Amino acid sequence: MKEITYREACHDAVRSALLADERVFLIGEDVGSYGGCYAVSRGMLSEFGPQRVRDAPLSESAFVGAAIGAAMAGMRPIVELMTVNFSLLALDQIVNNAATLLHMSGGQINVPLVIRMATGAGRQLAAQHSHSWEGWYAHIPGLKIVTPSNVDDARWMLQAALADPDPVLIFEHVNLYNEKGALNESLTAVPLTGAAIRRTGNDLSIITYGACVNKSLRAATELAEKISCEVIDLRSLRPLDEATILASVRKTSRALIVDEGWRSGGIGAEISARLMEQAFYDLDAPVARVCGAEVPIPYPKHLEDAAIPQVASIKKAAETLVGSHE
Amino acid sequence: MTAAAQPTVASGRETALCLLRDMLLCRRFEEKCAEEYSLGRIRGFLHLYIGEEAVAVGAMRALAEGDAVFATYRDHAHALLRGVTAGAIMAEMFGKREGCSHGRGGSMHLFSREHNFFGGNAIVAGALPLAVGYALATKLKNRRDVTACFFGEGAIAEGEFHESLNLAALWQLPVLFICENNLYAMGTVLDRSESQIDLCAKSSSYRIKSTCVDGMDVMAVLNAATEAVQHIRETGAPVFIECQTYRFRAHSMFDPELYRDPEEVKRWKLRDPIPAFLSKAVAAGQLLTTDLDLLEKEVAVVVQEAVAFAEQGTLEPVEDLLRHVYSEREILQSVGGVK
Amino acid sequence: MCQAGEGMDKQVAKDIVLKALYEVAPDLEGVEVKYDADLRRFYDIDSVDYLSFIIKLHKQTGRDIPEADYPKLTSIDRAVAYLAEN
Amino acid sequence: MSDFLMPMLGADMEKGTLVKWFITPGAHVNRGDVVADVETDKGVIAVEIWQSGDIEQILVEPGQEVAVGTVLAKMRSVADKERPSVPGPKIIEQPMPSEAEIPQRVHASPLAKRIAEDLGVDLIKIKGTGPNGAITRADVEGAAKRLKEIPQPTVIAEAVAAPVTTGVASSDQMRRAVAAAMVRSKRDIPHYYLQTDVNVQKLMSWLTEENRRIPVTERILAIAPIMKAIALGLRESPEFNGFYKDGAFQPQSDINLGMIISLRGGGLVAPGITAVDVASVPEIMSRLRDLIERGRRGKLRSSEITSPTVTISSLGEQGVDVVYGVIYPPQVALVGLGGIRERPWADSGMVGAAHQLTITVSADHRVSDGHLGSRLLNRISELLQNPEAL
Repeated sequence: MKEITYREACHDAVRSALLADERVFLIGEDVGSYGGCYAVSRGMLSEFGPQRVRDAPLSESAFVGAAIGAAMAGMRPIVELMTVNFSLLALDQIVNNAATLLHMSGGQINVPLVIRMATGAGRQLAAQHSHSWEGWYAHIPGLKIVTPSNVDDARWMLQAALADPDPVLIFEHVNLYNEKGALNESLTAVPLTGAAIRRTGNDLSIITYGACVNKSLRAATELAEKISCEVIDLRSLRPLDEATILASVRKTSRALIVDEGWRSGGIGAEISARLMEQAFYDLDAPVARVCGAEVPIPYPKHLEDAAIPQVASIKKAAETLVGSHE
Repeated sequence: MTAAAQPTVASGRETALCLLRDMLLCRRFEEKCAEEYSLGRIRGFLHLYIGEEAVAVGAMRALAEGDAVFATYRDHAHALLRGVTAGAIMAEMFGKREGCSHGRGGSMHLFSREHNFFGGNAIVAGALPLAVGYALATKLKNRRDVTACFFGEGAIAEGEFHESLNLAALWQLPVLFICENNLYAMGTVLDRSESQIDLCAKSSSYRIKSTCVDGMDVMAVLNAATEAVQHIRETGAPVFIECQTYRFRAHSMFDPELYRDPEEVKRWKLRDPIPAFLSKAVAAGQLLTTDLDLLEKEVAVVVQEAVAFAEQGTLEPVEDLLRHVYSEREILQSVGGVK
Repeated sequence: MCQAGEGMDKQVAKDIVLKALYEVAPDLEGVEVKYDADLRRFYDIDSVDYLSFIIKLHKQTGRDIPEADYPKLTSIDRAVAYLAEN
Repeated sequence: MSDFLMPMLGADMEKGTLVKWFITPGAHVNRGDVVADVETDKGVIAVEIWQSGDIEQILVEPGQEVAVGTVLAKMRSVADKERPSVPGPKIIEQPMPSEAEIPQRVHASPLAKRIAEDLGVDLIKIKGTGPNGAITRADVEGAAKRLKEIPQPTVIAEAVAAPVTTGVASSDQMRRAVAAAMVRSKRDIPHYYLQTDVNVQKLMSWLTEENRRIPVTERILAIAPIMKAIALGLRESPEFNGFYKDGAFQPQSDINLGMIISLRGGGLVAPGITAVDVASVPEIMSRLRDLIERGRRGKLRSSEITSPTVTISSLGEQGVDVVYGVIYPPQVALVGLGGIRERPWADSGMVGAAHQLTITVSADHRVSDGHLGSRLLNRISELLQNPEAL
C-alpha cells in the first residue's frame, strides 16, 4: 500500500497508457506546456513530444470532433476537457457523433474515444465552473459514464476505458485531485462498470458516486452507533449496476441517494425510479435524495457548501429515513 | 456496374465515358429515389443532389481507394461514386438490413467502412472536425492518404467550420475541403447569411490554399481536385475548393420553394452539367451522341436492379432493436445494465 | 402454449378447459364431471366466473374468443370442440 | 391502365388539397412532368408524374382535399408497370383513459403492507414510527405479536368470513354466522325498501361495442359500470355510506362496495372493493374478478371482509327479478340487483322492448328516510344512462 493523491493516480494512468500503446495520444487545452489545468499531464510533453501530447486551441467542438475522427481511424485518443462546463461547447460532437456513429452505421464504425473532464463544485469557482453534468451525459445511449471516486479507480479506470471499443467519459471531481488515498499496489486492472460496496450495513443503503462517496462514508461512520449504513459507490452511471443497487436495497429496505447534481431530472431521479419499478415491495420508507440545490452554484463558501451534499445533510436525511424506532 | 473510385488515369474517351456515366447514374438513381419517396417506400428526409452531380463526380475521380470521404446528409451520389452499390444504398433508404448501414441510418446516414466512406452526417458542419481528426490519425500513422470532406456553403456560418480549418492549417493536416456552394442553406440565400460571400477569402485567412471552380463543369472540378490532391500528398497541407453549383430540386421532398424565383431555377437548368459535358465532349471528339443512349440503358438497369434488391431486402427483427448502441462484444453486458 | 389455428389436439383442449374451470371454480374439484352439462346452470358458474373462464382459455391458447362465440362454449364438451376446431 | 396517386411528399404529410391541374384528359405526359399543384401544410408543391403516357380521366377536382395514396387520375402508361399500392393513412389509436388514482389512506411502506398481508394484520390499527409517522416493517411485526392477546372486534361480516379465510369452513359454521348476523340486522335495524326499474339499453349496447373493441382479457360485464354508478350515487348521498355504531351513524369517506358471493358448498361471503367511486370501470372489473376467484378459493384478506361500507346483492343470474336484501350490520344500506332482461318499455306513448334492471335499496330508517333513498336510486338510474362517462 502506497499513499498517493488522486491527481498522481490520474497522472500515472495517462502516462502508462502513453507508454503502453502507440495509438494513444493526449489532446486538450493546455495539456502540454502548461501541464494540464489540474496538473495531471505535467512533464508529459517533454517525455512524449508534441505529437502525442497535443495542445489544442480553444475550440472544444473541433478538437473533440477531431479526436472522434482519429478514433474512427483506429487511434486511441484521450481528450482532456479542462472542465465539465466547457464540454457543452463540444456537446454536438459528443452526442450527435461519438454516441451515434456506431448505430447510424449499422455497427460498422465504432468510436474508441476517452474523454476525461473535471466535474463538480466545492472550490468556489461560481456558477460557470461548478457543474455536475455526469448525470446529464448518463442520459445518452451510446456513451459510457464513469466516476472514479478513489485512487484505485482513478489509476485503473482509464486503462479499462481505453480498452473499450466505445466512447467512455471519465468524470474526475475537482475536489478529489488533492485527496490522498492508499493505492492498492496488487491491482493491475479494475472493471469499467459495476458498482462497489464501500461499506456494508443493514438499515439503509446510501447510493452515491464521485466526491460524495467519501462524504457518505464519513456520514456512515458517524451514524454507526445508531444506524448501520451500506454505502454503494456506483462507479459507472451508464450502464447503471442495477443488480448491486437492488440487492442492497432489498436487504436494507431503505434507500438514500446522494448526488451532487441538481435534483430535477438527475441521475438520482433515475435510480429512484428504478427502485420503484423493481424494489417497491421491498421498501420500508420512501426513497430519499440529497442532491444539489436548484440554484446556479454561488461563489461564497457558506452558500456553496449549502448548495451541495455535505456530511451533515446526508446524516440528517439518513436519520429521517430510518424514523424514530431504530 | 459500380462507379469506380479510381484516380484519372486516361484522358480522352475513356475518362469522358466514365464521367458521363457517373453523372447519369447519380441523376437517374436519385430520380428513382424521388419516385419511391412519393410512393411512401422511402420515408424520413430525402435530400437530392440533382443538378450538383459534376461536383462529386469530378472530385471523387481525383481520389484514390485509400483516401477517406466524409459527406453531408445529401450523400447518395457520394456513396455511389465511392463504390457503395446502388442496391445497398436503395435498401438503406427502404430501411432494410441489407442496406449499407443495415437500415439503421436511412437516406441521411449512408456509411461504408469498406469504402472508407464515413457518411452521411446530418448536422451541418458536424463532419468537418471528424475529417480533421481522421487526417490527424493519417498523419500520426505516417500515411499519405487524403481525407476529403464535402459540405455545403451553409456550414460556413457554423463555428465548427472555422475551428476545423484552423486546426487543419495549424497542424498541417491532409484534408481536402470541398464546399458545394449551391447558394441556398435550405431556404436562406448566401448573401443573407454571410457578410463575406467570397468563401475562398475565409479559407485563405487560415492560410489554406484555396480555389473556386465552376461546379457545373465536371472537368473543371476534376482538374482542380486532381491538382489539390497532388498538393496535399506532396505537402501534407490542407486545400479548400469552392464549387459553385445549384440544386435543381427543392431542399428536401417537402419544400414548396418559396424562397427562390422559378426563373432562376430555369436559368441554372440551362447549365445542367450532364448535357453541358456531353456537348463539349462530342465537340472535342471524345464522345458520340449515341453514347448517351447506351449509358442511359446501362444505368437504367443498375437503378432497376437496385430497387429490386431493396424490395427483396428484409426488415431487422424488433428483438434486435437495442443492437449497435455499444459494440457487439459488449452488447450482452450493456443491455443488462442499460435499458 | 398452443398456437392458434392449427386444430388443437382434443386431449390437450380438454386439459385446458378443465384446468380453467377448476381455477375459476375450485369448489368443483371432486364433483362428478358432466361433460355435456350447461356450465352456468349445472355448475352454477355466474357471469363473472364465466368471463374469468374465457380469459383463462384465451391466455392458455392465445386465441381471441369474441363475445358472439360465448354460446359455443356453454359446456365442457362444447368448449373442447371449439378449441379443437378453431 | 395505371393510377396517378396523391404523393407522399414528406414524413409528416397525411393529406393534400389539389390546387390546380396542368393537364387535361387526353394529354400526353412524360416521366418527370409537373402535372399538378398540391397544397400541403407546408405550402403549394408542384407534383411530378413518374410514368409516361396518356391521361385518361381526372378523378379529383381542384379544391378537393384527399388522403395520401388517393387516385388523382387514371392514365394509360407507356409501360404499364405494376406498382405497389401506397398504404392508407394510419389510424390513430385512441389512448385508453387513465385509471383513476386511489388516494393513499394508511401511510405504510410497501414492505410493511406486504408483511401485514402475510401476517393478517390490519394496518388501520397500527401507529407508525417511520418517516412522517408511516408504518414500517417493524411496526407491523410488533403489532402482529400484540394482536394475539387482543380480542377481535365483532364485525359480523368478519364472523361470516372467518371460517373461509382459515380454510376450515363447514357450511354449518357459516350458516350459523349468517343466521346470527341476519337476526341482529332484523332485530336492530328498521328496514325500508325502495325499488325502481332502470332502462339499461344504452349500457348494454355500449358494453357490446366496448367488448368487441378490447382484448379478451379486458372484457367488461354489466356489473362493473353498475357498481361504479352506485358508488358515484352514494358519493352524493352520504347518509347510506357508513356504519351505525354506538347509537350513532358514522359516515365513511371511502366508498367500499361489498359483493355477496354465494359459495357452491353453501354459505356467503361479502368481500369489498375499496374506493369504487374513484376506480375506473376496467379496474373495478379486474378487481371484482380477482375478488370472486379468491373468494371461491377461500383466499380473501381480512381487510376485504371488513372494509365494505355498502353491500350489493346481485341475484339476477339465478333468474330473480327483484331483490329485497337484509342489511349487513353495522352498514346502513344494501343495494339489490335483479336480472337484466328485455321487457316492454313505454316512452312518449310508445311501447317498445328495452333491457331493464330492477334496482332496490334496503336502508336503515334510523339514518335515512324514503325521500333520500329515492334520490339515491334516481341518481344511480340517471348515471347509468350515460355509460361512457362512468
